[in-house]
Amino acid sequence: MDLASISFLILAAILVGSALAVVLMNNIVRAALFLAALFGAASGIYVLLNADFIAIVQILVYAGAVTILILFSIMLTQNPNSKNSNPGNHQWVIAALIALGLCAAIVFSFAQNSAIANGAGNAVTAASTNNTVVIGNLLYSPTTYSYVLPFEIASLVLLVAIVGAIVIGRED
Amino acid sequence: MSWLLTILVFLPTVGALAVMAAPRGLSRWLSAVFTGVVFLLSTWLYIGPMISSGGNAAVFGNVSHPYWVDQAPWINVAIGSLQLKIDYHLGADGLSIFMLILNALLTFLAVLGSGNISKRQREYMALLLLLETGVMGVFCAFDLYLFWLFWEIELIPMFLLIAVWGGQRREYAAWKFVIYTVLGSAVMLAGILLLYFNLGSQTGVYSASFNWLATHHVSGNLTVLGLTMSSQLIIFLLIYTAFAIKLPMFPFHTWLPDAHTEAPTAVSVLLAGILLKMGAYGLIRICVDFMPSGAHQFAWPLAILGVINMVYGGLCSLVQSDMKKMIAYSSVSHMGYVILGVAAAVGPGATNPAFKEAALTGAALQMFTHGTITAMLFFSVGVLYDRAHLRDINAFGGLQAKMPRLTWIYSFAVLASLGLPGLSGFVAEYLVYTGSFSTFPILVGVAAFTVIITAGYLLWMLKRSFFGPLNPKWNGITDASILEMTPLITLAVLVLFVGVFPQFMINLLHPSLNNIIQTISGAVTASGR
Amino acid sequence: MLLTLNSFLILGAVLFCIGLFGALSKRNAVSVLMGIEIMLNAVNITLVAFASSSTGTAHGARLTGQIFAIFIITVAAAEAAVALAMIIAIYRRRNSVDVSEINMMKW
Amino acid sequence: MDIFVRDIWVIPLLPLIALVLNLFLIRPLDVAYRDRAASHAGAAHDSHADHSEHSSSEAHYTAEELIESSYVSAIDTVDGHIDTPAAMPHALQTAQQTSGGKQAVALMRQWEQHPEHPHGQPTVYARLAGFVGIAGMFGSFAWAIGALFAMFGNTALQKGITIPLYNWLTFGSISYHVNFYADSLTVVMLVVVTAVSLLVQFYSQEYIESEEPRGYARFFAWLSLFAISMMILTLSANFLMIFIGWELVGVSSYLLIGFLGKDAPKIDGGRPSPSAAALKAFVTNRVGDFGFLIGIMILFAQTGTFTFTEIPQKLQGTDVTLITAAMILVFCGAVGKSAQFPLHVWLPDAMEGPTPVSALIHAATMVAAGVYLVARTFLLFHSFAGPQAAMVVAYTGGFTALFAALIAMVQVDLKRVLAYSTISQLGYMFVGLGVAGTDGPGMFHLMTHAFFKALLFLGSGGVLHALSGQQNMRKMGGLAAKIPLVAFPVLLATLSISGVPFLSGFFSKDEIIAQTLAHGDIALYVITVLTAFLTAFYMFRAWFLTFGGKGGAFGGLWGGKYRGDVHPHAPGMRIWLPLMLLAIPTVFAGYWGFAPLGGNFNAFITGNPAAAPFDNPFVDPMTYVSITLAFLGIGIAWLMYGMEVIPADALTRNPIGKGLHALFFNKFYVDELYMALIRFGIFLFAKIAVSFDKYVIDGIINGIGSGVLGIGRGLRKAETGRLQNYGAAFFGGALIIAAAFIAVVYFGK
Repeated sequence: MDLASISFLILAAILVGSALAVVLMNNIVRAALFLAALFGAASGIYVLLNADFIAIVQILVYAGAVTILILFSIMLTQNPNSKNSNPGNHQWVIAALIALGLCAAIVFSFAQNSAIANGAGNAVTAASTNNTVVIGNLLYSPTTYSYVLPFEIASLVLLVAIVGAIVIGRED
Repeated sequence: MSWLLTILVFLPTVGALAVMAAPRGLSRWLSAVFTGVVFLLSTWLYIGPMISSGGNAAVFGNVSHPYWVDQAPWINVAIGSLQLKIDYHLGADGLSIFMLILNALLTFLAVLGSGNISKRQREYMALLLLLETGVMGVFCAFDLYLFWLFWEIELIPMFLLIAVWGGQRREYAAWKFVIYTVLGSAVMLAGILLLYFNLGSQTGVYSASFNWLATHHVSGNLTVLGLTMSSQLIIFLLIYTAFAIKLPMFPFHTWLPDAHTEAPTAVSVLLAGILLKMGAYGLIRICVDFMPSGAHQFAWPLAILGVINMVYGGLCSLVQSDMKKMIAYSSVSHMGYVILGVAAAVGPGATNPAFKEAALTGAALQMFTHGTITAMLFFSVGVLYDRAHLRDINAFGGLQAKMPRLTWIYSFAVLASLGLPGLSGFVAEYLVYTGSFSTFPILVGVAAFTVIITAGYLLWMLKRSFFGPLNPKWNGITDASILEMTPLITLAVLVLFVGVFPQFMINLLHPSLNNIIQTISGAVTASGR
Repeated sequence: MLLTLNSFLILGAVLFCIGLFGALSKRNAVSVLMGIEIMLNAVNITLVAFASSSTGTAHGARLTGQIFAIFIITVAAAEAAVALAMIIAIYRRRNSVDVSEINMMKW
Repeated sequence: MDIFVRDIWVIPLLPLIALVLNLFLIRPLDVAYRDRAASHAGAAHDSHADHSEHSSSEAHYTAEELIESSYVSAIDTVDGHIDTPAAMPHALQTAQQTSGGKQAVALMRQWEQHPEHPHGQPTVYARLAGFVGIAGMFGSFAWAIGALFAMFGNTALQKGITIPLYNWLTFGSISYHVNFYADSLTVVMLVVVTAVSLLVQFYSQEYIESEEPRGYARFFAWLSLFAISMMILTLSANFLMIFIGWELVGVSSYLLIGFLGKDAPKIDGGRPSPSAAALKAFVTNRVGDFGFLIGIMILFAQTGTFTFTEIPQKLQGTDVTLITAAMILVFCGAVGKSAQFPLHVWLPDAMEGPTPVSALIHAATMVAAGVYLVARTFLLFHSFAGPQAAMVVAYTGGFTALFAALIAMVQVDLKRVLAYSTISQLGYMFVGLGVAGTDGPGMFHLMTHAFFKALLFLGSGGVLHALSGQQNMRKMGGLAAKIPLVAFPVLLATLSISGVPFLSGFFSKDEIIAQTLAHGDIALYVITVLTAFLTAFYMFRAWFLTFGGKGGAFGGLWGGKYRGDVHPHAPGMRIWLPLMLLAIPTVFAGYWGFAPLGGNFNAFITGNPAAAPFDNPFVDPMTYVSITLAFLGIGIAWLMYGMEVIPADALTRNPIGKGLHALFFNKFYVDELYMALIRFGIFLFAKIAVSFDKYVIDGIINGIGSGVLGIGRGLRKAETGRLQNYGAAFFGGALIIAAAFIAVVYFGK
């Protein structure tokens, strides 16, 4: 068992554990904090997958911005009287069954799929070059094959989202 | 390419827009002007060819070579082996011209006769005009998909006209009408697609144009639900379902009494005068002409259903106490003549094709006859209803004393409806009877029973409402006004004229119908039956 | 050897299902949102894993998955912003963020 | 002279012109003028008239009190039972069960006691309408006489020529022609029709003036319409045209019977309302037309033509049974129109029309159309159809003749006696057509009967006119002394119909009786002779009850005790002059068939100069049997009603006589039977049909509808509006699909 595998196992354990904590915690603030932990562990996974840029973005956007947003909204909407700030609803049993079933189905499919199951040879390969440069080219290059147009559209979406969020959240 | 048909179809739409745009007060006059212009233009459909040919009626042509054609390519998609070709193809031969003029006339008269509408008059008039577009389209579409399109377009204004301006149970009636009809058109679309792709794969030419369909018929068998039938019969049944509902044929008729009873007067007029004719027109133009051997195989059931229609409708009329409902059932009875005539035309026993043509002509004339006469009946009842707000036959009595003009014209319509010679009803009935007798002697014998029932219920109604001592309740009732009499008198003159000189009507129809008869006999000979 | 594609995919699937459970079973709107975030992350992991195991040789072929992940992160951020704004707006109206009570979406 | 035949279309054209003028020019003027005059007059009497009307309406009913629907149905109920006097109390009871019905019956009784007699005079324009109608009719009559004389001695014309008018329709080899055909049969019929029409129209001027002055112009228009229809029927060259004429006379008859359509049923007189009578007449006729139409269609399907002259050629070699069936069906039409058993029920009711109409349509012309139809298709009946066809004709006629005569014996309504006598005499004509070798005897009786029966009806009209509408013979008596100008011609006609020698009725009726014997049909002979006896009896019973009676001159023959309460007023010249004119053919028309004086009606009607004339009745010993019976009938009537030496109830005192009297008086309960048939037959079917519609078809439709709605209502519960439920459903669905996929892909192998 090499270091990479061990770190994968640890990260995976943190991920699954904090995800379960997020959905099972009775206190929503704690849940949100576990969510931050989850985001951090995910970025570790990206590092393992040689996706440095994604890892950084993950920390910036998720662990930084989204977690803060969520915490703020919890703060703004928290009902001080309730003991259980993160209750489940009536259909949690069904939801659990669906989630378990889906999980089983997906895992079963992976296990059965020969292309993936026998894909030990196609293991995650070590990066030879710096991914970030290539991503930069792929995203922004105006001349070669690139995602510049979707990128611009995504920025527009962000703009709309910002405006929308302001409009919706504004106090009348 | 003359554009006349296009103008006829879409001028009412323009009119509808104009009515909506114009001030409220103008809507009646504007719609009268538009429908009037359409009517005048539509007469050119008849007069034009007559002038250009010097009075030779053969000029109107038949389904393969109609006199009037407007054609433009519209949709032409080929996805792999799937070819979809829909042309904007309008055409009018004698049979179409006949119905187009009738439609233009009746819509015009319906607009004139809608003076009593005060609720949302502008929208009402616009919908009447839209209805005219739809129906015009049905009668001159020469592409099967286009036909189906117009068939659906007509439905929307009709639904709204019943549902908004109708009587007490208007919503029930409107929904019943729509659901029946939509069910029919869904099945018809299935039939159209089946026909189009089957014929396409058999001939290699994918076309839904009437010219093509009239000269190339589907052959072979199809298996549906484990039942193997000739494909013509299946397609015939699918498409005919829509027409049977519209006609309406027993047992698909129950929407009619409700729709008629609830609809406002002018809409009842159009419903009876035009919409039912769409079913009859479709039966003759599409079912018989494109699926001749399918129709031939279905001739016996068709004839039996026609006779059931006649007798059953008559019996139901006999015990109705609502005047409009009674007339509605009489429509069922009268449309039975159309079915019987068509059945005789496609039926077995090709002794003398002249008999078959007589029967088919009778059926076509019955369309005209019923359209005009029932329109008169509905207009008259409308006059009465506007004054009394009642339609119960037994609620009146002795109205003759107070309403001589209405009594006059109503009696005229009643006599025409029961087939008095000298009026157009007689011509149609007589042709159907004499033409179909050699094909279905026993059935026609049973059907002739209708002449007694018809006289019974119509005259009994007259007797109860108009004759006898005056029911003192109606001492203050006033007679029909000149404006109300205008449509009635126009129709009366027409009915009388056709009754005495039917030949000009026959000349108009002859080229189309003769062609159909030849198609049938060709198909029957080919199938060796 | 644990670093096969399969392990990452199974990890993604498990995370996705946990997130799904959260999204479906929580009353608090913020909690539902958090579940959705977990699901998005799970998908991202899957995409990046696919990208890393890709053997394609064309220009950028091995990084397409990462690009997708970037876009998802972008949109998720936007989504979080809007969703939280909506949660706050709803809270102002009804003084509650219980999704079970929000049932206007019928007829 | 030939022009009168070749252009015979002038005959219907002239009344047509009159009709159009009257209907579209003169009557509108009349109405407009009348309204103006009324408004002028109204200004003066307004307050008075208004007041009286108001008070009367308030006294007996208020509009609100009448439950509108039961109002008409009450009248309808009474109408439905009215010609079955036995059922009347029940009908009244039924009608009175509802409050509206009670009001209606009360109202009807009130109308009956104070019949609404319109006052006032016809306007100038109305009178003009009368003149126009009469002028048109006179032209036709003159033309018909011209045609008659053109035919005398011209065998070619007698055999018939076709006068093509225009082509109605043509399809390939078959045509529907509108053609006229004129032969001797046509011309005889036309002369009868135009002559009677002319006189009746002349007569109507005075009659309608008092009966319904407001409808004066309308009445003349309808009379013209009837004349045209009858002429079309007579002149028709084919079954199409004859059917057209057939239906048109039917509708004219409908319009004319219903002319006094605003009248209520007369409950105590046992008389239906005119509108009910008109309805009954039309529908009963339609029953006959139903058979007629099918008969026509059989012939048409066999031959492809409607033309009378072509059908025989094309029928060669056709199955005789089929032709027999066709001809019997055609005869059904004649049964309906000529009021033969079992379709005779409409004719007595048709007497609710104005009396001139009864004279013209329901005695002389239209009811003879059936006879004319059989005569026209005589060749088909006798040479192509099997002998059964002619048998059916003869026996229907014979049975009807006796049947109607029995009913006529006991009726008390003057017009009804005449109506049943008409039915009976028409029966004779059918016997003549059924047994004789030519259509001569039947047509001969048709002609003579037309004259004397028209005279009788017009005479009864004179009586009604004099008595202000009283029709019950028990309220008459001794009128001969009061209105001799009416009585004298009526006496001649009564003698004629009774078969008194040397009058026209004797010659024609005796010829038919002789033919039955010559045919070797003893049963028919007995029937016809017996009917002759009964005819003489009931006609003179009617005569004595009306004009004679105890205390009159000649043993009660002329004048006597008057039993009525209305003072009889003498009619004017316009009423008695037509009677006098009709008396001429009543007496002399018979000599056309009297061989010793050179009359050979048979040769003329068949167009065959060699045809044997009718036998001289006076050399045949059997003739004296019928003459004796006729005088016996007259004698018994004289003794019973003239001298009253035998009490009138002599025969009805014993139970058998009483029962028979009730049977005859109620017309063998045929009306009741039909009423029951309609009520429990047709209407039952109709109600079943409607229920089928309502419960089965609509039940299925509405069932489907509510089923779909119910499913929708159930499914709507799934739409909670909660996002998480939707999410659960979505992913649950995904799970199901995934599971299915796995099951198929991995475990399905």
